[in-house]
Amino acid sequence: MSTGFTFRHGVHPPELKALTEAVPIRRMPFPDEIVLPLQQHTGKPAKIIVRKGDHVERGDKIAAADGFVSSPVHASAAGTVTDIALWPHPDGSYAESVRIAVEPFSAQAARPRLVPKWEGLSPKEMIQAIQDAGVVGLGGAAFPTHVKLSPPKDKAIDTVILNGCECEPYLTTDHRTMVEYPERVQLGIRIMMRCLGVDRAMIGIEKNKPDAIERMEATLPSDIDVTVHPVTVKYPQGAEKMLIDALLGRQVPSGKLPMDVGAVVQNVASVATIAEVFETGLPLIERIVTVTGRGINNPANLIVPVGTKIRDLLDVCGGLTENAYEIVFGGPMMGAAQGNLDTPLLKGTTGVVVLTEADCKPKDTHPCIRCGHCLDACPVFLNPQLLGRLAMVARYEEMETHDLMDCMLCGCCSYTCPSNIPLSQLFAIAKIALRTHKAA
Amino acid sequence: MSDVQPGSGNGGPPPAPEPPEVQSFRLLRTLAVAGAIAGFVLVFVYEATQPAILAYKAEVLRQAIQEVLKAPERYDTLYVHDGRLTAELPEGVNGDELEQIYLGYLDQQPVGFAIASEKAGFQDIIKVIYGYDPRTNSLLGMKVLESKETPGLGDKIEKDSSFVNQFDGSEPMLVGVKRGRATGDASEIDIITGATISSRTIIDIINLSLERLTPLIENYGEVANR
Amino acid sequence: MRETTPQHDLFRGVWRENPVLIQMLGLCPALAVTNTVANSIAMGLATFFVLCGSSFLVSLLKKFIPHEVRISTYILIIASFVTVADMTLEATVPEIHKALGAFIALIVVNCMILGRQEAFASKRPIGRSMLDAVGTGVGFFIALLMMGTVREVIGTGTFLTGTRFEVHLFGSSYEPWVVMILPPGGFLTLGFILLGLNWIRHRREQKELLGEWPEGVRKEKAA
Amino acid sequence: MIRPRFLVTASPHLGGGDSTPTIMWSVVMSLVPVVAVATYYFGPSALLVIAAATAGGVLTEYWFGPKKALLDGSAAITGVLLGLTLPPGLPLWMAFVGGVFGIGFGKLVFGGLGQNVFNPALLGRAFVQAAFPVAMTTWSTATANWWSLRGDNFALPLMSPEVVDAMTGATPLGLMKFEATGTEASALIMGSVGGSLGETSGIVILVCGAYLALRKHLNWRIPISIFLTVALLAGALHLLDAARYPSAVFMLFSGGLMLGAVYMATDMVTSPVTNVGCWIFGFGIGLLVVIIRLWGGLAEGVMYAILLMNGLVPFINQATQPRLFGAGKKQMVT
Amino acid sequence: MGDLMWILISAMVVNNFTLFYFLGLCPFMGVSGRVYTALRMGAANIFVLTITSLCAWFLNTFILPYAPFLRLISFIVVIASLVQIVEMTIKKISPTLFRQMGIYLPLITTNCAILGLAIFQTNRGYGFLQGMAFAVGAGLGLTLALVLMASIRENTELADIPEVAKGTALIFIIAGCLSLAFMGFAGLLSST
Ligand SMILES: Cc1cc2nc3c(=O)[nH]c(=O)nc-3n(C[C@H](O)[C@H](O)[C@H](O)COP(=O)(O)O)c2cc1C
Ligand SMILES: Cc1cc2nc3c(=O)[nH]c(=O)nc-3n(C[C@H](O)[C@H](O)[C@H](O)COP(=O)(O)O)c2cc1C
Ligand SMILES: Cc1cc2nc3c(=O)[nH]c(=O)nc-3n(C[C@H](O)[C@H](O)[C@H](O)COP(=O)(O)O)c2cc1C
Ligand SMILES: Cc1cc2nc3c(=O)[nH]c(=O)nc-3n(C[C@H](O)[C@H](O)[C@H](O)CO)c2cc1C
Ligand code: SF4
Ligand code: SF4
Ligand code: SF4
Ligand code: SF4
Ligand code: FES
Repeated sequence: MSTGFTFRHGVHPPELKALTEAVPIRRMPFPDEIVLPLQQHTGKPAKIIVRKGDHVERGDKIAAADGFVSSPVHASAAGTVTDIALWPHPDGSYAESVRIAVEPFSAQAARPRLVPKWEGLSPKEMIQAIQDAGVVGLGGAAFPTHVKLSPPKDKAIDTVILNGCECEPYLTTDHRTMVEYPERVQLGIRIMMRCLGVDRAMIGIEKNKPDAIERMEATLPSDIDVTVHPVTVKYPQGAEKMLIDALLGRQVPSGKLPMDVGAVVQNVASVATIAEVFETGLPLIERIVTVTGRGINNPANLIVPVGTKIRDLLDVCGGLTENAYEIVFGGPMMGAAQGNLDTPLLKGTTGVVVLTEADCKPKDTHPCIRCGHCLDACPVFLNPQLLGRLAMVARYEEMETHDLMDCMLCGCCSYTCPSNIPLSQLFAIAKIALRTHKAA
Repeated sequence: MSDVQPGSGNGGPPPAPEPPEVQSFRLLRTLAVAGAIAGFVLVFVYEATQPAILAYKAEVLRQAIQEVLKAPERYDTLYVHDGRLTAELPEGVNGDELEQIYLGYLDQQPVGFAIASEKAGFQDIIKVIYGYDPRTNSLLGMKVLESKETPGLGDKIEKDSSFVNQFDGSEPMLVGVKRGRATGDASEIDIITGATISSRTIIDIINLSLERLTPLIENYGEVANR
Repeated sequence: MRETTPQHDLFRGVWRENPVLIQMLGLCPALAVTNTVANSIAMGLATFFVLCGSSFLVSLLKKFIPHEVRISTYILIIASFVTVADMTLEATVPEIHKALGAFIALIVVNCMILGRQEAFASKRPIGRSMLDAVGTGVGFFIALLMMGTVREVIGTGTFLTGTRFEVHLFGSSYEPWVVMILPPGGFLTLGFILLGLNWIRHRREQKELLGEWPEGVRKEKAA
Repeated sequence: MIRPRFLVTASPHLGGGDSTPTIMWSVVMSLVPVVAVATYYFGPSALLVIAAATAGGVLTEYWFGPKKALLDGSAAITGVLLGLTLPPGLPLWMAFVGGVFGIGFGKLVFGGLGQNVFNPALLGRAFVQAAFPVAMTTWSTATANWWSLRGDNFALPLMSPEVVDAMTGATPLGLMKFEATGTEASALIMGSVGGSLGETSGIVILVCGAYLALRKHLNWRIPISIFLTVALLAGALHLLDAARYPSAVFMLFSGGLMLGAVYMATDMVTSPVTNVGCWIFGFGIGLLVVIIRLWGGLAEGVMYAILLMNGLVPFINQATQPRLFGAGKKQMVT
Repeated sequence: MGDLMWILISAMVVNNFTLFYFLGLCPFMGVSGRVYTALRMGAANIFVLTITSLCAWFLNTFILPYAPFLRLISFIVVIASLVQIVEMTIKKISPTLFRQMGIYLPLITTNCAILGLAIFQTNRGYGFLQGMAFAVGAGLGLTLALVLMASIRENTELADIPEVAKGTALIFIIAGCLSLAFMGFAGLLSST
């Protein structure tokens, strides 16, 4: 029953995008060291193919895809492999990573094309090229793009949806991409449509980005069916199930994928990247990152080599303020807090948000007062209140019968909870517990 | 259960895997024997206790009638049979199953009828007996036989003497009035504050049963006077 | 079956395995008729009589009762005793019989009594069965008395009201807590007593936990 | 290893809306006008009774509750609301007992804030009403002197109050039910009638409730569905037999309906979590109120109606689970 | 008709068997853990109570006037046997229904709610229809109490109950609260 372009439930966090939404994208200088974890995407980690001491050029493949749902990793700067060891990963663990000491005076210059030109390629060859270029979704989950572009034969895809909602507070990566590189996005759409053999594309953009809407509309190609759709400003408008509901009026059923309702959803930055790798001939080795928050001195939108450490990134942005309190990768609603400044940015890191104590959610929790706010917030219509109580007593199996697995961990419930119960965290733990239990 | 598991260990009966055909006979026999013995014992006890029980019941009734008819010398039991009151029942009619009212005598003169009746009150059924003199159309007294009304509130209908005593000499049909609203009419009964429903129930019981019985009583009066 | 001592048989039911407070048996009468102390005592005595009588008979006849029909036979025996108790009470203390109402008859289905027959009397010699019955009966009596005392004292401010020994505990202007002698008061009183027992047990367990360690150390030192 | 200098918590890192203590304290603040009206009509007795009930609740929470539980303000709400449901002349010790019972048996044994099934304030009142039915149905009338007490407030603990007959009156509902006497609508709405402390000004309660509803501190569906149910049922019956059944306005503004619907049925802990559930809950309360008032043995049924529906809430919650996204018709699985 | 209605309502809510007469507490404590179980137990109860009322009426009218001292014994024996027969019949005719309800039948054939109904009905001298109304009302009341209790207990399972209140203490306090709440029905349909 979604009327107009939105979905039911959800929350309205403060937007807080003013810090960077008008700041043009600029390129950050190469840091002294790059750290590239082998697990930067959803799927199997890549397999290492270099050794300690090897010299690598910018764009060289250092790890190869391990199977279909996997993605290769490329050196994002020229230099020497100094170590292959466990290193802090943004997910909080220590993960196998390649450390590269960046060559101090290298030009990091363009090299012969590593990715072929797209014009002459068949869809199959294009998808292969996209896989070889290590392209993954830049919207957050870093799902390998070539997988999404090769749906099984029996799924009839009729629409490509571009996700330009960027519903998370603070972030402006997609926004600036659409404002500054609209042609690249349009080219990406063309390539995707060709890969999928689809002749309709829709771009969903939240109404709080009028300049992006205008730029995208101004650059719409005339020969193919691409339309721009302003959507309501509401979190999580950018979640793919919600966006599909808003744009197509189709609801992806429990346990199904977008392709089951005939759609492929791709983030605008990912689409721009598809175009970019074919244009420049370089694989995915850098991305646009919003560095923002009141805890940072000079908020900015930066083109950052993948593998840059937080420390180096912050230096470029004038360092932390006195009252910097929490550093988050991604947006503040779903992003992961980082405790270690040596953690590298990954392909899927959309932003680095530095919060002050005043910004953060208060930490003291109270008992659940059954206010029902969380039920009114949950976009997938779960009962977080019940799930939360079940989680507290570790009744995970019962949570599963109450559709825990449909929870997308968007955090709307925790956000509204007056008692500050870490509901989505409890659900994340429960999901992991169930998954490990099943695997065992 | 405590520390003892049925059928386990050394003390208990063996888990008897006997064939069932033999069982069903033993089963019946045992039950029959047990039932017969039980019945025998019970008849014995019944015979021994019944006089006392009946005597007590009669005594309770007698006292109640004494109270509501202001100590008559004796009383007759009248039965409502065939739409009229009668003291003698035809053969084969069991009086215990009929509605009974009592006619009291003092100095060989009838003093009034004692009538028991009941109705649902605040909690549960309230049973009342009251004395009624048809000649003066006035009540002689009222007594609650049975009630489960709230202690402290509803049970004032039996324990609050100022409420109970009002019925002496009151003239039906009765009308309940709030305290302080009384006009002095003999048909008025002051309602107990906080127990309006229980008080009204008593009034209703009396009014309803009189409405029903007055024709019979008048009839009987004619018969008796004749 | 674990062998038990006679003392154990006798005292077990009184407190440690109290039928009402611990085993949750015979709850209905424990709640329904305990609004005054006098009723509680009468009910306790009647149940005691039925329990002892039927335990005696069951234990005596256990050899003759076929296993398959034992429950029916027990109920028959119990029902006979209850009828006897019912009629006797009605003949001797009619007021109390009236106050207890149907609950005298309902002793028949008091699962505590049937439970003792099934668990004990049908397997043990008469002496032991009687000890057990007496213990359990006393335990039931104690539980009823506790309930009755709490409810009557708070509910009317008296003790043993309706008898010759009636005592007014708080003077005449005591405001009775009517709720205590109403049905909710029964549930709440039992809940409250159980709460108290839990609390005592809890305290004791905690003390034991605390007490254990230093004692162990002491023993070690002694050795 | 580098020791983290930064906070590392799970997402979301922002929080929206008011916290639980904020909600609770703002409900307490919103009760100030209601208490003021009660004091206006009933003099110092009103403040004394409310204070005694609050003291009973708050001290119990302090003695037996978790540390710092008082800070969340819920015990204060319970106390004040309990006080508002009591007659002005009630002995203070009885009000105190109500507070102790409400918090002790209505809340703490269930595990404290958020875990209880029955509304603690109403449970406290139900207990006091069942324990001291006479005192709880002794309604005082207005006195000439505002400063004089409206009953034997200072009766000694455990002792019966002395009832001065001249000072007792009846509530509009009592008058309607037991004496077939109506009450002016204007008197009802302005609140110049006998009854419990919080039964006086429907208008003030409505305004405070609207404020709370706007701040999302209560679910507006509950009071609205109660009002609708009572108004429609009472209105229909009134049309059928105006002599026997009072009008809808009378039903809405008499007794504790306003206070109950706005402040007590809406206690989020003891009302359903789902919006559909809230409609059912409100409908049930309205229905029971009408049944008890018109056909029951008691003049007022709001308290029992809410308590009974409280008992049904877990069941309503189970029966009205939200329907999972994508489980509807709007799907196209190819 | 009004009389029958009053008997039914009174047995159901005003003088609820469980919450006011304390009858059938065993199943109330034992089978009130899950709403689903409680519902089926309630249905079984209504069924057995109806049969009981029938038996009691039959015995009271035709047998017991001649042997009043056999009242208790005959109630028990006749009710238990009839339930047994019906149970076997159901088992034959509809195994599904038996699975839904049958397993509860033996649990309640000799419980005090059943015998209590028979005795109350006798003491109050109810006729056949009155007895039926009484039985159905009592059964509905038991079901209501069971379901309420079960849903509340399911709810409290997820709550942080203090150590001392865990278990039966809390169940009785909840029952007390329910009993308090049911006091609101007092006097329903009775007069004025
Ligand atoms: C709660 C939630 C909010 C999301 N919001 C956005 C968003 O605003 N923009 C976006 O591009 N993707 C968002 N996503 C991710 C999308 O669901 C989807 O994965 C993505 O658009 C796919 O594109 P990609 O593979 O190119 O990243 C969100 C996901 C979740 C679970
Ligand atoms: C196991 C798995 C298989 C998937 N297979 C497909 C697929 O075949 N086609 C597709 O379009 N997306 C596929 N997805 C991608 C998801 O639809 C989704 O885009 C991805 O999880 C990222 O979404 P998010 O950013 O909203 O979390 C798959 C995801 C997972 C976890
Ligand atoms: C716990 C409790 C017990 C009550 N018990 C009775 C009762 O036994 N009899 C009765 O008529 N009213 C009883 N009532 C009903 C009220 O007292 C009712 O308001 C009263 O009958 C109205 O009388 P009034 O008009 O004098 O206030 C009881 C009320 C409560 C709350
Ligand atoms: C809108 C609202 C209404 C409330 N109403 C009550 C109430 O009627 N009674 C009460 O004891 N507590 C009330 N509370 C406070 C709190 O929720 C209550 O004490 C909990 O039931 C305790 O767990 C209310 C709180 C809010 C926010
Ligand atoms: S949650 Fe953040 S990363 Fe995910 S889609 Fe929204 S803005 Fe993008
Ligand atoms: S985190 Fe899960 S439960 Fe919470 S709102 Fe999002 S989808 Fe619903
Ligand atoms: S929002 Fe929080 S407090 Fe409210 S119901 Fe959900 S979990 Fe409970
Ligand atoms: S059988 Fe009856 S007496 Fe025994 S506990 Fe159960 S319900 Fe109570
Ligand atoms: S306590 Fe409410 S969700 Fe955990």
